[in-house]
Amino acid sequence: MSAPAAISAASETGVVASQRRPKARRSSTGIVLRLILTRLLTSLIVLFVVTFVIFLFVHAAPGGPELALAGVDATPEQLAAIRAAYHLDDPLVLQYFRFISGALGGDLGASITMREPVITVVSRAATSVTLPLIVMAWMLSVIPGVTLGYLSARKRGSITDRVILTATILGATAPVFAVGMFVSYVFGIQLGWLPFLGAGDGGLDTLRHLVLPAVTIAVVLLASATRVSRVRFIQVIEEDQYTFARARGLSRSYLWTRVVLKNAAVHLITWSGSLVIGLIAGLIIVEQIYGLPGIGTLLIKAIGSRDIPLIQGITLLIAIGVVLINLVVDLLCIWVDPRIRKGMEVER
Amino acid sequence: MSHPNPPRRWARRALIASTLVVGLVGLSACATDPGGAASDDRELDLLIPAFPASWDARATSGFYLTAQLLINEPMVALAPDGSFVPTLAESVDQPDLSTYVYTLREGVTFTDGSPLTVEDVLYTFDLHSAEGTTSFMARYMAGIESVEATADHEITVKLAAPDPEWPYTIARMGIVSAAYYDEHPESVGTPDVPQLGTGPYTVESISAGSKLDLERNDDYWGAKPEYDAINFEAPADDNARLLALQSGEYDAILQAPLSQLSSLTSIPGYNLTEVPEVATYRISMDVTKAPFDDPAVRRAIAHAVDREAMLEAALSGHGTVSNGIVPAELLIGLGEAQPVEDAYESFGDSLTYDVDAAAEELAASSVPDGFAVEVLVQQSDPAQTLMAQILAQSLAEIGIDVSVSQVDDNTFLSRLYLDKTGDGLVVFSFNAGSAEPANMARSAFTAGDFGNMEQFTTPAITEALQAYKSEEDDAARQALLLQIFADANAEVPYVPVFHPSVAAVVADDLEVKDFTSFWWASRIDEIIVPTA
Amino acid sequence: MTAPATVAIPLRTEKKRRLPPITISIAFAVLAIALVMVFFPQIAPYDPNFIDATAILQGPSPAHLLGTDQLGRDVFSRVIAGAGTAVLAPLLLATGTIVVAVLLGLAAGYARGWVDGVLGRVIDVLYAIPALLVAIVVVGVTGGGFTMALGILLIFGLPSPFRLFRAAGMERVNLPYMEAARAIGLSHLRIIFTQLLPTLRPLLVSLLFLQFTYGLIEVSSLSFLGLGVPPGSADWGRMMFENRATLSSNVWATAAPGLALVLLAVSTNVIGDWMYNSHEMKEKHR
Amino acid sequence: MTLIDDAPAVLEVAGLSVHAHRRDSPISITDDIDIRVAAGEAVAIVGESGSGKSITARALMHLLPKELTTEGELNLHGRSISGISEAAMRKLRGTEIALVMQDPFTMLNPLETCGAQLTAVLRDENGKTLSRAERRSEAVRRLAEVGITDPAVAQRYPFELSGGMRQRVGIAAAIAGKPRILIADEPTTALDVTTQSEILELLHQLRVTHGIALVLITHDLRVAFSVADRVYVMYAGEIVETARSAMLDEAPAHPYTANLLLAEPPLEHRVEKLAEIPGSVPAPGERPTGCRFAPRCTWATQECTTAPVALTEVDGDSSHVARCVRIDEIRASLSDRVPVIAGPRDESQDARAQSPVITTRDAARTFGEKVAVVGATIEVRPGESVGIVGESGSGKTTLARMLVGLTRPSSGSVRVGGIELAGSPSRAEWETVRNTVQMVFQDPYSTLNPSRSIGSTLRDALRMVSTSDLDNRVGELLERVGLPTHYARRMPVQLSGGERQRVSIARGLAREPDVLVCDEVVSALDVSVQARVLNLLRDLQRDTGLGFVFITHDLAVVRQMTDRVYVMNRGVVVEHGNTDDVLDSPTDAYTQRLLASIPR
Repeated sequence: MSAPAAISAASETGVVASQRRPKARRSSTGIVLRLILTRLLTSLIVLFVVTFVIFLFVHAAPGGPELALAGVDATPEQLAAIRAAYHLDDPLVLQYFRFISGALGGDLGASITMREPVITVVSRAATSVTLPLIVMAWMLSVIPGVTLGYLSARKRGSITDRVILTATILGATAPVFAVGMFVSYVFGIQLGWLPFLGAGDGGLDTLRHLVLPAVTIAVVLLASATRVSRVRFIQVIEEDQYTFARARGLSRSYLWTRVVLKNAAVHLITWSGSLVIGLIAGLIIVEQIYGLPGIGTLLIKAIGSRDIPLIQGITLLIAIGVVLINLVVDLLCIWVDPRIRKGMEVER
Repeated sequence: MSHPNPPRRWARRALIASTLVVGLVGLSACATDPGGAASDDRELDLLIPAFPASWDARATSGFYLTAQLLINEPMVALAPDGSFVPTLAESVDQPDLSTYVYTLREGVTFTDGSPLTVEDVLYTFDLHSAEGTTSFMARYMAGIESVEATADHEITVKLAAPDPEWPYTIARMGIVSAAYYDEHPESVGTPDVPQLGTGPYTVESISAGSKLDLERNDDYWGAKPEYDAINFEAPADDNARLLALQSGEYDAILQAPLSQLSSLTSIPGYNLTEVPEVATYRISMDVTKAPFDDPAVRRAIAHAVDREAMLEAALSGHGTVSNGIVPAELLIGLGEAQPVEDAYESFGDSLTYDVDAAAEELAASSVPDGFAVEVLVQQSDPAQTLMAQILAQSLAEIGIDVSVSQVDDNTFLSRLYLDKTGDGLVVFSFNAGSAEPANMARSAFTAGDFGNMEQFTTPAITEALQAYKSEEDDAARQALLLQIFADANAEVPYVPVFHPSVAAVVADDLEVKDFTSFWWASRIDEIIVPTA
Repeated sequence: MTAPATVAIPLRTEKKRRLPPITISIAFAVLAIALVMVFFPQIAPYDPNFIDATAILQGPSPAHLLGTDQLGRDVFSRVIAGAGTAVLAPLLLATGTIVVAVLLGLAAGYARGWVDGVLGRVIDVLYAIPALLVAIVVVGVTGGGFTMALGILLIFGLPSPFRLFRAAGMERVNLPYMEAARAIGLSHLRIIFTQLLPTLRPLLVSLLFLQFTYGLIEVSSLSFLGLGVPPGSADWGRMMFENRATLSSNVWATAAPGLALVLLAVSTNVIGDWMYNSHEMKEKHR
Repeated sequence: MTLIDDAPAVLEVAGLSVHAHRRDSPISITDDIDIRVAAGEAVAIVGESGSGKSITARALMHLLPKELTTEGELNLHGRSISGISEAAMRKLRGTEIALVMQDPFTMLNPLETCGAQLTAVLRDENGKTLSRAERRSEAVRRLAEVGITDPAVAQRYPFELSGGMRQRVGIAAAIAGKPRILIADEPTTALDVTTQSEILELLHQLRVTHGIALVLITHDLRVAFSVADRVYVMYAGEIVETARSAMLDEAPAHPYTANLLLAEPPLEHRVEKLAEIPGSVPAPGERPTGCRFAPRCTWATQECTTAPVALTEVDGDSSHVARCVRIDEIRASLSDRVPVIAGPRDESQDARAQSPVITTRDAARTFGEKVAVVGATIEVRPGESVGIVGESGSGKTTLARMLVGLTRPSSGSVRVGGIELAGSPSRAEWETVRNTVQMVFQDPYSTLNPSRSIGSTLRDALRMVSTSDLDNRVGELLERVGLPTHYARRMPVQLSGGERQRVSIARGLAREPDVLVCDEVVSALDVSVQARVLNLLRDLQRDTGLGFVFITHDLAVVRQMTDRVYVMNRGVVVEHGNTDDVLDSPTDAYTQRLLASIPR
């Protein structure tokens, strides 16, 4: 073993904390604010790029919303009139400017085919299906996943651990559509335990309809949650601080909550954030398999009918969702880890 | 046949079709059900192939009308047996071939209590025919010269020329409330602003694009509707619809996917009703595009199409192989059977599956060494894809290299209909919007029409189509149509493959009356009724 | 600060996430079978694309081990043929992603400065958008084919391997052996290729397997949505998509490709995981 | 055992063995360890890497990983604790027996304040947790006990504190439960010399004020002697010698102990040659059957290798035991521990006269807002050995890196071989710089590319001079640093730390530079290995006239290796001059403090 990393790093650059110029010491609120501002600024650029790229692709694609609106019986004159009515023949830059200036004012326009504001359509799909589905899947995976990770980490090397490990590799690798078909076939069709189609009639019935889709997503997430938490738990257990805490006679609950869980938290929070983001594509597939009228299905429909405002709106809202999740993750990490508050780089 | 989205938009005119109902092939499943009479709280839960993006009157056509027309009644309705029944109009008068006078029924109210007036009817006409309208029906309304209120309760429609299809158009036009549309500009038909009509049913709720629940309109002017409520649902695809029926929560599946009929009928407690559909799957060749501008190439391809195999693979045999692009029965309905049968038999000569003959024709063509071609098919209709793959295998034998591209409907329409950027070979399904025999023919041979994928027409054909419009004698009409098909057949611009069936699978305690290809244009509560 | 003591036997446990050896053996066996299918597709009893209208949707039988699909094609032969795209497309994707990620990542990690800044921001943008989402939207809208799908997955799959290699580059750039190479006077390019890359070899190999797994899942997910590969292709995802309507007639037409897919994905993941861990273990015990 | 025998033992270990289980067959890591600690006594367990001292420390606390099993009798305060349950042991940890670990940077939970960690184990008389106010005042009081008078520290997070402060907080946390024994596992190894002496003083104070017995685990005999009453010397998993500190220092009875003492470079005077111990410590499972030190022992004979050797009393003194069969025969020669003392340094006058190879003028370097080197002016002449000495953070490494062009000065001038590095040297000028000065790095484990063989690493360097006859030249280079030529085919993992460091020196020599900059080249090596590397460097200087810049924190190394020395503190050169002058009569306060801190 070489000299401890911290020391060699310090001697490498020949710097110790005491040599910082006093005036350079920033307040932690300042650092947090700066972090959030930078993050939001980058996010704005991200949103700008995303919407523009999608915008270009949709416009370059064959067909247009006018075909979906008027169908094959439409005359060329009729189609031209519709295009004009929706300003589809304006220069692209102008169209994009119109979209972005509307979006900045909170107005995403109206869906061409559905004749409703994009916000209304999307929020209906989100609140009735997609968000409950995400929350349900998240709860079905993260909580049991971390518990399994705990069991596995505590009994590492044991039979239990190996069984859990092997099972999680299977779960974390199986494509979501394969899992979806399996789950719906076995528990929906063959066993008939739960509904496997549509979103039901709202309320409890909808929740019942969301169980199998949520389980499908959770199978994948649970496996991943177990693996990630197990690895991180073991890392912390192998750290000196764990041994030192043990050597002081601290109780098992203290060791797990204040040492292991707390030190794993930043990692787990970051991970579960990226998990939700990675879940978006899986959501589309699951909504398709279970015939759920959520955002994914809406997006597929919008693509089919070239409903430009709706496609733009959905991708923008998804991107905003991603940005918000990242922001929440950052804030949670700042809250948990004082080192980030003080502007230090911390491995997540 | 099944293509959920977009539904039969390329629908055309009609005539009656009781002759068309070849028979109820309904599996006479165990008749143990005592079949209690319909009680008051009977609900009907239906699975239909697709939903429109919005229930605005302009955005609904084809299957969607099955629900739309229960809410917004037309002035004259098409009864399941094919006859026309005055509904919002008390009577219809036709002073000449191109003039119709409708007298509105008095005392009819919308479900919000407001009375139906001529203003509402005029508004509805305007909705569909105003310049730049997004209405699917715009083309059918294009022949209107004027629409006027000629009395308090009288509307007079003048057409520029006689149109045999007009009654069908009127039967598909549900009357909307002008005041309601004014009050909610551009948002009628959405979940928050559901449709308002005078019909036997009214909207209870629309949920997020895949469910529509209707409840009985207790103030309906006519006979008390059969069901307490009718609920429509449109699962994402054929597979989902099959699964849904298996769940047992539904009473019927309409326009059932044919490749799954065996699975559907194996579900206990359901019966199948299957009738021929007025629709045709055909392989069309764009005669303006090389190498399909060479008749020898077209003949070669015609001989290379294994139509039996296609019917078997694509629809599990639920249909009939046909030599014409219009079902023979439709023409027979106009008069004698014999001339039609003879003509159709002669059409078959160029359509025999004979790979050697195909190879010979190709060898003598402008491309004796074969060529490569891309075939576009619609993702929404798996049958087209299956047919295209069989076509590819057959054509490979004579040296034509076919690649199949599956595209969404929007791309399909835009590339083949608007931009004409296809390679010229298309597997294509084409449906009649009404039982008018000339409906499909006119579309197939009119330049610029979506139905004319081949871009094929001749002056003689155009002339014959024109003559048909003012011809009132059915036998003469039959002769005109047969002449058109014979002219076309000689040039082989297309290969008619088969006419599919149309099927409904319905629960034991219900029965299906007068099920036809056009079930969606009539009141569904009159087609599916409780077992007596 | 004098010599800290080394403990010959590590106090830390090494059973980090060791999988049972049997699992790893099975994984290698599955991979071997898949490779045999790729390189010797002639072992299939039938032409996987031969349409036989007389044998539509048959169940398993001695003639057709896994039955036939709705065009009468032999499912077993199609599963074998499907190994081709199932192995090659993700392999192409994984290799492409890694090559680009290595080049950009090392450039950013080694050079730092504005190169790092620009690349970092671009990668941040890519990271904010799930790859599969973009592929679904863009391929769905434009009707673009397999190549476009692979291209999008490659570009949007860059962020995590890029960050990995950037971190690896940054971590190593100030290590004494890298500095020694600079002090000796080796050129930057030479340092990257002779000093930096060889140390990444174990990482590259294991990452190839892991990226392969992700690629396989992504590509087949697109196929399952009917995007990417042309209709009728003997592609596992596509077969599941096309045959699930006939689940009640021949369940194997859907289940067999699904099973093959899951087996291959799990196997490559297990192998990649195993390689990554044994590499990590070596690092610790150097 | 004399005086201490009378005091009751707080800790008694008998026959403690630790085994690892690999592929069924157990491998012993430590064997038959007997340790006795009386109340209030301080004992030290001393050994090099691989001796098993840390394993022993953890075995005492029942803190070994599951893969390692223990045997033997452990008595805490007369009560057997061998094989007791984890729950029972937990009650004893912290209250009876406590542990302080080596690395203050990883020992504390980074996410909890120091105060919270200090008071985590505290309970009131009813076993209830303390109130917030109680915890706060307790924390402040406990911090004061370990010499931290600033109450604000309780609210700080560990990363906001210096290493020494963290170690104090760690000690405070360890003794919060008022244990009777404190095991300190290399508590000062990661710290600077000045801080080290403060921590050692603190441990001594705690013994006095709290009556805590101390078990100090260390590799450094000097540290052990300065703190402990008695010392256990461990080698290859067993105790080879035990004696009172003074006795061990004056009259070691085991060849290993004697060699260890001789290998340590003396601070006070220069020696001709440091004593080397050939070979390396055998790994567990590869230990010889007889005396484990025999293969490396110059006194070993046939009888040493036949059977395991038992501990025997030395000179009938029950407090002094050693594990050597030839004690009586070799005792005399062991005590003969004074090697040749060098005479007055033969100052090479001609070197003084020559113009310097390296010159810096007010060379400064900042990293962002941090100032590493405020401004250093040094000179290195041909064939001269110059030391740059300082603690961590003194800027010595940054200065060294500036000398070889790895770091550019922010301001000031650095001239190497006549080339100004502060400007932008051309390609050819860089070649000149690199032919003039080369560098050897600190960490033997990362100094060689793990994925490339020794041969290819050296070829890379040699190729920069000429591409001909590379293989032979690699062989020559290896021979120059005392390694066999077949090492060219080996990978770095197959080499020991000392061997790697020698390859690293060979690489530095490849371009035949005038000056070799050695950055802490021996600080990570065990004493016996360190001696060999230092001897090699001295030979190189003598034989080839190679100049050196020695970057080190170790004044003893400076004494042995350098002609002149620069002392750096906080980025500034505070004192410079002839090595003997500076070390014998330092003028700067910092240099004086540095010298005073060294345990003797």
